[in-house]
Amino acid sequence: MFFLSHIWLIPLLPALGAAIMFFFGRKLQKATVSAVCVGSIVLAFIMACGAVWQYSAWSSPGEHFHQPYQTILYTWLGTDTGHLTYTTHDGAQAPFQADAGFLLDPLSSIWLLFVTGVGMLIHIYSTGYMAHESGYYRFFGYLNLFMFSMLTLILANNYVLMFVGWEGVGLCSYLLIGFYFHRKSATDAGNKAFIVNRIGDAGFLLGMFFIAWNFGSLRFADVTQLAHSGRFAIGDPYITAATLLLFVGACGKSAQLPLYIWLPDAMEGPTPVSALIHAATMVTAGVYMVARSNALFVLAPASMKTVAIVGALTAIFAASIALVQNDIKRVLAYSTVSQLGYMFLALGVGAFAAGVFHVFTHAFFKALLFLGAGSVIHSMSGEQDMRNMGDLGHRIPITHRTMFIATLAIAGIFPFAGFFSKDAILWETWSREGGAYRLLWYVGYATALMTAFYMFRLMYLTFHGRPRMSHDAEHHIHESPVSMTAPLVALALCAIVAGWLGWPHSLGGSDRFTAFLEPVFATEANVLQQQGRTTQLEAGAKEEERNTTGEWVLMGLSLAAAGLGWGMAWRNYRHADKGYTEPIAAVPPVYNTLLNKYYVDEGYDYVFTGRRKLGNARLGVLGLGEGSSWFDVHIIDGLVNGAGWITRLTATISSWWDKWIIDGIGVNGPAILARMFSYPARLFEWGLVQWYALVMTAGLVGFVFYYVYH
Amino acid sequence: MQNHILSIILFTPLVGALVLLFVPKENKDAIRWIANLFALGGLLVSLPLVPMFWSQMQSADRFKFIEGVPNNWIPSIGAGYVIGIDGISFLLIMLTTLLGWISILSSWTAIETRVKEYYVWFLILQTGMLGVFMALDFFLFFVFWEAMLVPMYLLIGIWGGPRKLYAAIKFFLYTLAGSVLMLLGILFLYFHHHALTGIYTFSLTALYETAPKIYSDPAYGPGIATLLFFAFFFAFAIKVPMFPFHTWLPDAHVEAPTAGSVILAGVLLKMGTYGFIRFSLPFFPDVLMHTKVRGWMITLSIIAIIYGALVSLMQKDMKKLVAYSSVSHLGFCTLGIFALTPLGLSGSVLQQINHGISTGALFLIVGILYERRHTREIAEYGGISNVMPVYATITMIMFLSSMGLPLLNGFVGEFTILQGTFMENWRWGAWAVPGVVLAAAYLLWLYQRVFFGPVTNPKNEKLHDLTPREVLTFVPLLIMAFWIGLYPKPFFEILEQPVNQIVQDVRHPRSGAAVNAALQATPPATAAVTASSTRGKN
Amino acid sequence: MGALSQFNWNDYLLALPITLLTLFALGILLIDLMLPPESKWVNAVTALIGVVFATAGVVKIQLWLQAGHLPPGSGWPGLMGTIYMDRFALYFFYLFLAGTAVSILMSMRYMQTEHENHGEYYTLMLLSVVGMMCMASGYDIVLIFIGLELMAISTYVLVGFLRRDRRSNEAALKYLLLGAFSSGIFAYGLSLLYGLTGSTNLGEISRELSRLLYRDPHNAVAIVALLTTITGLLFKVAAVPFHQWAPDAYEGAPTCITGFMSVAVKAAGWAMLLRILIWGLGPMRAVWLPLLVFVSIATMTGANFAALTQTNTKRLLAYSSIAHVGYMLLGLIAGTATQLSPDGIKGILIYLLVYTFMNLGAFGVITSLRHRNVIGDELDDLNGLYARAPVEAVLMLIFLLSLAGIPPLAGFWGKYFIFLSLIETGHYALASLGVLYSVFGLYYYLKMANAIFMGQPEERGLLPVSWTMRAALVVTAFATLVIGIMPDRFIQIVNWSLGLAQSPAVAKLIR
Amino acid sequence: MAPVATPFFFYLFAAIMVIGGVMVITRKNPVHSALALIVALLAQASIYLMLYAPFVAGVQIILYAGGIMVLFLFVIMLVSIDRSIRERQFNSQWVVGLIAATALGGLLIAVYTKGTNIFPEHALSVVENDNTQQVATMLYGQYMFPFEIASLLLLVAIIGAVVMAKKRI
Amino acid sequence: MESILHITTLHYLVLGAALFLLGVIGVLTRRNVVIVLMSIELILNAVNLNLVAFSRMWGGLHGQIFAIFIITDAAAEAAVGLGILIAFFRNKETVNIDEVNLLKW
Repeated sequence: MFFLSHIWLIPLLPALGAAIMFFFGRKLQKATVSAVCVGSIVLAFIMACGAVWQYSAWSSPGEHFHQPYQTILYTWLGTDTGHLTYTTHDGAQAPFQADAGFLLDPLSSIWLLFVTGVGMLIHIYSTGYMAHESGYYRFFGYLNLFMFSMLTLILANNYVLMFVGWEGVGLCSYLLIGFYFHRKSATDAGNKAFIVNRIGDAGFLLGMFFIAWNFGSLRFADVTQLAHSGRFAIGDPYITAATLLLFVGACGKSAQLPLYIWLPDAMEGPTPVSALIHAATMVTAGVYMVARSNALFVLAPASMKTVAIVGALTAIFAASIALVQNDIKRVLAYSTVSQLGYMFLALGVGAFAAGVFHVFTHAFFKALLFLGAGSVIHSMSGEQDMRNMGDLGHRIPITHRTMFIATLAIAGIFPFAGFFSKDAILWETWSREGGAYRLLWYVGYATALMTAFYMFRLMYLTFHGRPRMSHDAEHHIHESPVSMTAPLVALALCAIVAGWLGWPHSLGGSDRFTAFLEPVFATEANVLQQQGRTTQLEAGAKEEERNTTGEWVLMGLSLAAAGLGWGMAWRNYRHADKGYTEPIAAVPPVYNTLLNKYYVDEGYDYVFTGRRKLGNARLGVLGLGEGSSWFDVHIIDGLVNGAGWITRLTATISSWWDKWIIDGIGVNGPAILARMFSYPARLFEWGLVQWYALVMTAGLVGFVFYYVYH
Repeated sequence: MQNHILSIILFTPLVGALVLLFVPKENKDAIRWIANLFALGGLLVSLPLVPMFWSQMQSADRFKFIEGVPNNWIPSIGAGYVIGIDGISFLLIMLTTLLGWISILSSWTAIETRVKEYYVWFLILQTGMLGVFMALDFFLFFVFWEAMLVPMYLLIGIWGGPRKLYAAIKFFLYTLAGSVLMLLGILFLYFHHHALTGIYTFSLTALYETAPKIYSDPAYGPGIATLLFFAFFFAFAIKVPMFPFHTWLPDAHVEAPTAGSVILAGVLLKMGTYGFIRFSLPFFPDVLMHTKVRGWMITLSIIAIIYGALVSLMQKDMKKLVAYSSVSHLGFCTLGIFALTPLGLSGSVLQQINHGISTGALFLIVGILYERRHTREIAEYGGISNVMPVYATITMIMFLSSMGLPLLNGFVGEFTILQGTFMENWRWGAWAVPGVVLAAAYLLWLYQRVFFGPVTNPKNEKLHDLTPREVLTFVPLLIMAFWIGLYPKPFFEILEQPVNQIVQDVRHPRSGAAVNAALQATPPATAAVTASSTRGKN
Repeated sequence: MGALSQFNWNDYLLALPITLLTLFALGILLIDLMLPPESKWVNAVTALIGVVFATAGVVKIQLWLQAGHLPPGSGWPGLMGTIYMDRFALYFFYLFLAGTAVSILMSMRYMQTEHENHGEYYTLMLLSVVGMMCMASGYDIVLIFIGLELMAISTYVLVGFLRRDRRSNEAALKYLLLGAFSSGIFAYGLSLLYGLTGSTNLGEISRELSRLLYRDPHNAVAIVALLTTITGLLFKVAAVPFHQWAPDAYEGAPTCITGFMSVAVKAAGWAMLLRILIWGLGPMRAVWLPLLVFVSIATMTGANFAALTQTNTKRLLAYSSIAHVGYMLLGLIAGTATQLSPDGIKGILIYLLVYTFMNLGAFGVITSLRHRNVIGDELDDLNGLYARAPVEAVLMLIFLLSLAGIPPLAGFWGKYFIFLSLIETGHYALASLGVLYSVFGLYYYLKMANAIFMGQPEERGLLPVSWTMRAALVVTAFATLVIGIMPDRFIQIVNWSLGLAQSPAVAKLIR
Repeated sequence: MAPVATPFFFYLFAAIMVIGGVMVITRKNPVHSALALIVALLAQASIYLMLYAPFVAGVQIILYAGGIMVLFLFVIMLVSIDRSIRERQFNSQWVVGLIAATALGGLLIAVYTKGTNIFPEHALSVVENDNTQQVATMLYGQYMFPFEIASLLLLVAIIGAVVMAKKRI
Repeated sequence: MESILHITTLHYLVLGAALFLLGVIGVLTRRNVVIVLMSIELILNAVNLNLVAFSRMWGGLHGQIFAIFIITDAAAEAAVGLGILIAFFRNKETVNIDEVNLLKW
């Protein structure tokens, strides 16, 4: 059981790599850097495979049937004695504890495998892609740090440790997006990513607190067990709040509406980063977290609905933007957002397994697409605009072919990976009871159509049609080195076969993927059942209700959509030359809106960040900051000093006064106060002795008068 | 040694100051060496305290290593040289000795004029701060509290920036204004104690017994108790500083020399929070538990968190930015305190330590740049990470620590505070959370403007990276940041007992009957006095 | 006690310090005639010896009193009832002598620089101490009045001692005119008191007054008598609105005399004020207590505000000393508000003790700034003092902080007891006001500290400071620190002087 | 044994005193003022006599009218008064001063006249003929100490006057 | 009529008050220092009048003794005051009191 009991080594290996880079990286050869960093990931991958393998043996029928494997290194937050307590919702005292503990179960196994696997491939790819960049060690250090964070996120046995990974991946995303820190756009994008993620993280934090408040623990095992115990009613407001807040976190991390804005900008980072972080792994953390909390979500139908609706809207929203984008990576970015929407749609309708399945297949084909795009960019010497590409197919054949496979997969063409996962989602949505869910299905369906269209548009614009690049660039076009193409091929293979794991029952398969995840996911039905509100029988009946025919019809429909999209793209872009026309451009308002991404960024800049001014007024956070600092300097300081209002008042009355205040020492309150009161007090003493005597006499008269006639 | 460890820690810096007095002031290097030696010595003598405290941690005594007996200093008024520590003060003392050493080390090249004086005042300041954290006699506490203002005032005033006079005076006046009111409060408690027991004493443990009774005392009642609470509140709130008493802070920070800022942010601000924990909470439990009072405290804390962060966002001066960020961070600390839960309280203490480490480091960071370029305008910089990569890396880590990234120290404190507060009232926790987001915003934006991009200003091209001495100043801070981030358990264990005790005091103050019973149990001589003078005035 | 018309040998003893001082004063006059100009310092030394002898005389009286086992709080009516020698008086004797000794030390170099180093200076100083002693120990309003005048007239001359200096002239003239005017009013009040009671003895006056007030609680003439008397008293301690002479006189006088006035003369004024108000006019407490509340608030307010923007250090310290009077008046209010709490009076006595040292120290430093053509009393003259005289600068910082009441310096204890008594007697508002004004005070003290430590000196080179001045400064600084850090002994002394029995609780603690 | 026509003489001397006082404070020439003061003081001495205080009256005449006023006259001669005679005699605050002083005097008089019975009205029979002896007994008896101090006071006055007035000491 | 013709202590008191009033007026309004000093003498004389009258009223001699002391004091004050005035006059060539305003504020 070496691998299983040393499961904590999996995140630690990349951490070690990162630490080595941090301390010694600058002095190391590139080869050493590659060896250390790639090596650590390879080791981690091997460890991961071993661990999953041992886990499946460990949890097979018998003693630990369907149990997660946990190992706790030490108590991270809080004390062992547990005397540091807090009061939970029901008034009990719960110990404040968070372990540095790791957990392996089917859900984390899946993530573990594809994260280490894809990560490994991308590391290898990067050795080629980044070969000529300065800061090579830095890049790999960050990548390893990212792997550490991501693996911590996946393997954590409690929410707090998960949050560590959660924030860690955000940080690495920030660092990697801003890798080219000379470019302001890159650092801007990095900041945006981090801050938007932080907003989500804030939600996550609060969600965590709600959970702790309700359950008295933040361990997944405890929470799940308590949630299943029936102590909490379905629709419990605090659990709804908790899940909604968790979902806010997921929105941030997984780029859902309205927090998706950072992801397209994140393409400023090097392409392998986009592939690893912003396509395959990090962005799916939100999905992971929601799936991980499924026991809670099931208790909160309102949250489920929210997740589903947000997911569907994101899917179609991002897809529509992707229709007209010209930057190859941006198209892929929006496509990622859209696909993530799909995943949330699945989660929201309760099809957790389908959602996870889509994450799994998506990881391969989307990573492949990005890496392919990277290869294209690499061959084009950095050109990313598809309007300047064309006819690359035969010049970089491996890239072309692998990317084509990925496109087929994402478009949902049978029997590529995407077909199975997407179909599962659509089917689950359709078969979900309640009219509104049908609406979501329509949205999903439309998205599928768009997906096929924009992906094939990308393919045709890039690899077919007339070459539109400059001669100089054309001259340099070359296929990428083996270190880059090999991962492409490997991923292409996965993009084909990954879906077969979940070959549906309706097509005569056994859907082993869902079966594998079965023990992790609760459904509303079995919650109800556990709470004793429905009988075993009813639950069984619902299970049996699979309408095989209906499923076939839907499959046909979605295939038709994919075909339609492909066809439209083929018709429009097959022969694209310079100055080709976009079909949507026929309706300029729509086209412009889409091209400018619904002006959302601008809106944010105006309203929320305050980066742009509306007239003279800065709005949003920066405006608030500006206002606050004005307030601080002028009002609070003034008020506290006791003379702020005097300053203000007199400054407006007379500019002379203003000048005097600003020029003199009088900017500050005390001095003004001093002058206001001190001079009269001193003028009282104007040097004439008889005046002094008069004051004395007057004082005496006053006293006598007061005391005698009072 | 065991019995006098605290005194040794307390007076080592003072001895250093005295020794320095006899070094000719022209011999600057000798002065620097001696000062550093004593600062390091101060740290070293405090290190044995760690195992010693650890071994005594589980003892039931509230305060450990008590030295001196009550009233041994000025018997005629009942003031004594009594010092002792519990977990909270232990941590703050260790922080003080560490930061003291670092600040003095960091001043090696920064201070060129009047070197001798500088170190003398600094070492005196060090003793003053340690005294505040050790005193178990209210009077002794007050003396240290005030005495420590003077060296700080001079440090700002002599070695500070262009508006140093203004800043120094403002600092001094604000703090003094708060503390004199506290003095009145102390005197009231003193008489109240006398009225109940017939004994005039400033002993903290004695006042713990009687002060909470003011609230339910028919002769005084809640009104007076609240008034007293506010007398203390102003002193501590100004020191912390809580919104809206914070305006001295940016000025003082900006004008102070680097080491001064480090100490100011790292230790001096903690005196306010420490005061709340040590005095306000056990003295006025009923007042604090009053919804309105607590509501105000919490509101002010939350405003400080958000407001401080917002103001930071728009600062053009790096040091000012860091200063305002302190307001925000200290908002978390006070929030944790007034949540009045063990969790909030221990988080608050931890966060105070964290703030000392992170913000201390941030001021060092700004100071290093200032020393090279003599400006702190953010606009003057850009692309620094090109020329100073090591510096940029350390800065990044410290920024991350400051914004509360997990596995670094800041997160542990903030998380604990937030959870503690949330469990008390989820709305409070919810309001405080945006501060976390804003912290990321202002720090990252600062980082971007200073470190990223190409080097646009030709003056920045020739900057040299950190010297080994400068790196050395950061090493302990980095180690602490990672230690607390990765393995905070020892800290929680140290805090466990005192925070539970305090919360116990606040939430379940001993009933009047219990106190009376305790008084009855005292020797007959005291009892007789009690009988004769209790309620003498009524 | 009544008037003891018998004159016995004890009375010689009681007059011993006064006699000694007079003898030395006259001796200086004679010696001065024989001294060549370059050895005028002998005058000062003689004066110092005189002070030492007088101190010995006071010690002798103290020992005699202790041997007589008088009950605490009571004294020995001597010299046919005109004086009342109790611990209170002895305390003030020591205070006057200490202040005088330090002032003499401070004067030596200064008067030389001014070319006015005459024996008369020291004669007048010693004679004014005689007057002070009469004020502190006098129990007959005639003696008190004559003592007051003796002190006052000596001081007028001392203030004007720099005859060639216009400011000194002017200060003396103003001080004299106002002093004489206030003495007139004071004497008028005393005459009314005599008219009301038929006696000049304070004890008799007190007894008759209470009888009178018992019959007629709102006796208008008594009120007028009280108010006119109190005008004179408040004038001497410089309380608003009778304070205006102080800044002018302080500024114009030779700096060492300013110091002398601000401590010894002021202490004498306080001794007289306490003596008359508490021992003599005690029955009228209901009238003067609210008056004092008003006066103390006005004093603190006026003085603190006026000092804020002051640029002349002597004047600034003058205002500050007025402000301190305000605090001390608070102590009087608290100390007499109820019969139970003597802490306020205790506060005043401690205040005067520490004030003697810290204020003299501060004036000493300013005195030492006078050299060649520099008067040295402007704030700018303090600029960069640290560079020119580091020891003096640090000592000045100690004095200033002590004046501001920062613990653990002596000045804190004065304020401490006063606020203590205010809290004890429930004057919370007054206490808050007082402490806030003390923060105010810090502002102008810091202005001086700023100049000293952060200003740039106009002149280079070290400031010449004579060893006598050094000695004076060291003594005062030492006292300031010692009283600050180890106040217990001094608190005991004050308790002793007030004849306070150790309260059982405190006694238990000491044991 | 009350003196004859006491009211008449009282009012006469009182009038002389008051008129003299008024002249003191109104005359331009200080010499005139001094002379007026002497007249007032002499009138006051007479009143002392009426009050059976012959010794005080004597002192008043000898010391005051004889000594102090001569001193005044000397000084008036010493300092040049020509300029001050030609200038304004009253300062700029004289109206306020007058009002304040009058208010004070008015208050005093009002207080005295309202409370006539405040003072015990027992005109004791004093042995008039040995007034001087009695004064001497008290002065050298009960008031011996103040008397000694008064001598110091005069000493101080001498020293002070010498120090101040002499050009070189 | 009775109250006017029957001379009581009150009459002396009122006379004293009048004298006092005149003295105060002189102090407060006259510019010439010499006259101001004389006004102070008036005030002291008012006191003396009171004292002697009270002395008569009480039948004791304390008041008279006090009056003698005050006369002594008046003499001393006058001597020193005039001395200071002379010193002042030497420096400033004036005896006008409102020109004595070097020290202020």
